[in-house]
Amino acid sequence: MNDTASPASGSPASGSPASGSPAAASIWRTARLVAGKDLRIERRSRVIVNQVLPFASLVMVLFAFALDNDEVLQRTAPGLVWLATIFALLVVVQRAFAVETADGALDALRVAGVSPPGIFLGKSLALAVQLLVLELLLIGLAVVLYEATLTATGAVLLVTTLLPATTGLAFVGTLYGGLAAGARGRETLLPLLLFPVVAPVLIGATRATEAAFGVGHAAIDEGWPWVGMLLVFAALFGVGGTLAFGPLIEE
Amino acid sequence: MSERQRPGREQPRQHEQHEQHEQHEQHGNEDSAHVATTQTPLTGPGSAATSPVGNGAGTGTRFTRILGALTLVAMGVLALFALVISPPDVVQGETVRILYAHVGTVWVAYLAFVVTAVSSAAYLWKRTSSLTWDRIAGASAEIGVLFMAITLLTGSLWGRITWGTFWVWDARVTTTAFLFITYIGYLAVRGLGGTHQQRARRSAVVALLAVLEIPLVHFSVRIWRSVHQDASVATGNTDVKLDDTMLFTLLLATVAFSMLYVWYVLHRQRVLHLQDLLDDKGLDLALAERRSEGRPDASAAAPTTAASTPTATVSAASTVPTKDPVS
Amino acid sequence: MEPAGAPSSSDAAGLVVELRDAVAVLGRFPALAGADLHVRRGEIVLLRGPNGAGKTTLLRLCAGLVPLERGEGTVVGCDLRTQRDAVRSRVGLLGHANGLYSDLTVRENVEFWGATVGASAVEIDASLDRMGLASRLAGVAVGRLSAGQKRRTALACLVARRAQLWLLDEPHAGLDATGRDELDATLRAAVAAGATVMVASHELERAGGLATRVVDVVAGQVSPDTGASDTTASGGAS
Amino acid sequence: MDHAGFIFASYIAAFGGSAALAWYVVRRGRALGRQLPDEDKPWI
Repeated sequence: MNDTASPASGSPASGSPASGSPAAASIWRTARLVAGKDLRIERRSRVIVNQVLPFASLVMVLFAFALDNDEVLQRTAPGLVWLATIFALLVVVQRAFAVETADGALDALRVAGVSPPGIFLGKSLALAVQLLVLELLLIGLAVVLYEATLTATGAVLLVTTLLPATTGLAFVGTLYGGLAAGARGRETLLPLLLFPVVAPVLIGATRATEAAFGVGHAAIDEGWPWVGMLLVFAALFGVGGTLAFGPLIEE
Repeated sequence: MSERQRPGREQPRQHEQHEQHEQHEQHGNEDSAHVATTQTPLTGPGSAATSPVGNGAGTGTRFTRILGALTLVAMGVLALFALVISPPDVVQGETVRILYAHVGTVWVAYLAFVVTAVSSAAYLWKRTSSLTWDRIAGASAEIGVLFMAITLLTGSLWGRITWGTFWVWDARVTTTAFLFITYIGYLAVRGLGGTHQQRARRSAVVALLAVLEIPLVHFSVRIWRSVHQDASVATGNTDVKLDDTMLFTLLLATVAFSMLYVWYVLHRQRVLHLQDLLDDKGLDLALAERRSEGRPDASAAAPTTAASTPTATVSAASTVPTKDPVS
Repeated sequence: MEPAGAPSSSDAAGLVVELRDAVAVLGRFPALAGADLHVRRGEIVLLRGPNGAGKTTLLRLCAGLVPLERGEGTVVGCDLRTQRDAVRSRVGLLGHANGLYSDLTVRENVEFWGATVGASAVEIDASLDRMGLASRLAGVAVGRLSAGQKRRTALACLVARRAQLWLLDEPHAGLDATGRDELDATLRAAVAAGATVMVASHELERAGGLATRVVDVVAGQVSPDTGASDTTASGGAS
Repeated sequence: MDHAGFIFASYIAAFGGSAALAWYVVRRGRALGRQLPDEDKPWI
């Protein structure tokens, strides 16, 4: 009895908790908390591992059925990797917000005064980690199924491409996923909003990956400008999303 | 805006208004159009009977009527010049005529999206300022989407003749297509429901995010094409030697479509204003109904009593939140 | 906004909730049609009313989740129109939904919600203990719990939130006798520590014994019942 | 005239689309305007 009385008594006197001030430190604390929570949920439920990874792999196999030509597959391997990533992104984003809306947790987060920028960055971070795993698997599959080849310098370029591309995808995924989360017809609205926005990432990451795989006589050097563009994309939507997420999930 | 405070004055009349309003909500715009055709707008006797105060005036003013007439004239003259008077191009022949419609609409489409972005920013800048900015943004996006569709259609028809293909992966063409899809998404977000302020805030943010997106799309498509093939396909054999008549026609097309744009936005944002106002009045009626639920006579035997009460058209039992189409 | 300065001014009047002709809309349905309500510090107010009367919306309005369409409202000293963020961080809401992550354990859920307000490990333990979750259930995933156990977990999260105003929507639903006793004790302890409670419930016998005041919510409006135990309420405020 | 079909299709789309939109907005404005008194129309 006395144990609980003391925390309860602490609050009315202490006034607004740390979440009241939008200080950067508080936002980062929230982001880490939310990201840790999301990753822990994934570790427990294994929805991404058990369902989304097989789905994305299946897409890669289906591409092979559709194109039905080893040379074409090798030539288009980078694009197919990123196309499969973007299809999977849709599923992962929907999962990320289904977790929040299933039992009213998004409302609870809002009542808890958790800062929207913190939620945005946290969910983006968790999403990015999951996407990164997915992309590595898909690249492995491209090497195995599509005979994509990877040199050491190509691998450096590839890893450098993955980071900003994944971050950018995670930012826009979280942003529009949050917007669609509370809406009617969210399943159909999300791709309509999301796919036009991720087009630059598809283009940029595919070109950079082509350079890394050395397909179509692309030189490694041709990849680096695209990495720059991906960085710009990630930075713009990182900042834009941090500012916009609050108004978008507000009801 | 003051419309939030305004309703409540005309309680007795709202009953009928609400019913009409409900009809709109259920049957959509076609139905309201039916109503409109049955009577003349300005002096309709039926409207006077329905609403003693309103004379049924629409969204036109002297200015928009003059502008509308001028637009009609300009369009007529444009058709004459574009299809008859202006000469065929030396290189392209008659095909150049398509370009007048194409350039006129693409100019307006891009103008519309700039206006949408600016009005959205204006709405967000002073939050308390006005829903008018939101309505202008919405009206502008609507006509922008239509003109973008016309642009893409005329452009691909022209391309089929000139380049032998309906579509080229040129940066401008691709950006235009993305803009088109993005603003279809914007209009979908506008239709998500909620209060007027919610709609305005959400759609304004989405419009500003589109401003982030479009340059990135344009930039990435441009370097994509420049790396992998000649960008010249879009500009190679399209040299147009414009004589004075052709230049005038081009200018005329731009002016005529811009006039149409201004006329449309003026009308449409007034329509949206009326729609919002009717929603608010619907809320007044719903409030009155809701309050009447609580009166002793109504609460005793809710369904039957409420139905016979003049102000309550919907029975208390049916007004649970889930019944509402928007909730 | 001045979240720091605002509450003290309302503390002078002792008013935690102050609604004047408040209208809140769900879609286009006015769930609250002009509610007037004054709640003083230290009260436990029971909201009573039939289904669809607006109790839930009233609680969500006070939590800053539903916007105030018309009228005026102040909660824990913060304006419901302009300071909703400040309101939210000071109230705790237990709605129909529990707001739990079903893949996480009971302890992890309470830790997460506690951490959003910076609660310490000791406070988390105390919250779990308070709702009888400290021992066997703490390590069980919420998805495996019964409805009543989930409700307990949600209450423990609320305890960890250390709110100034507790808003509870049918908190007794699904709880067994022990759970209800623990809930009542928790609420009394919270009030003793300076919090205020608003409870919406159909279980009048149970909640009525707990409440210092009963308020009827009918057709989106509030009619205060001055009978029941108004003296207790004013005593709690002074 | 070469490609007359394409040219006319372009102008039918441009003028027809514009006219349809204009027609729609005027009718909608009249239908809604009938339900509201003139004080609610600040442009009058």
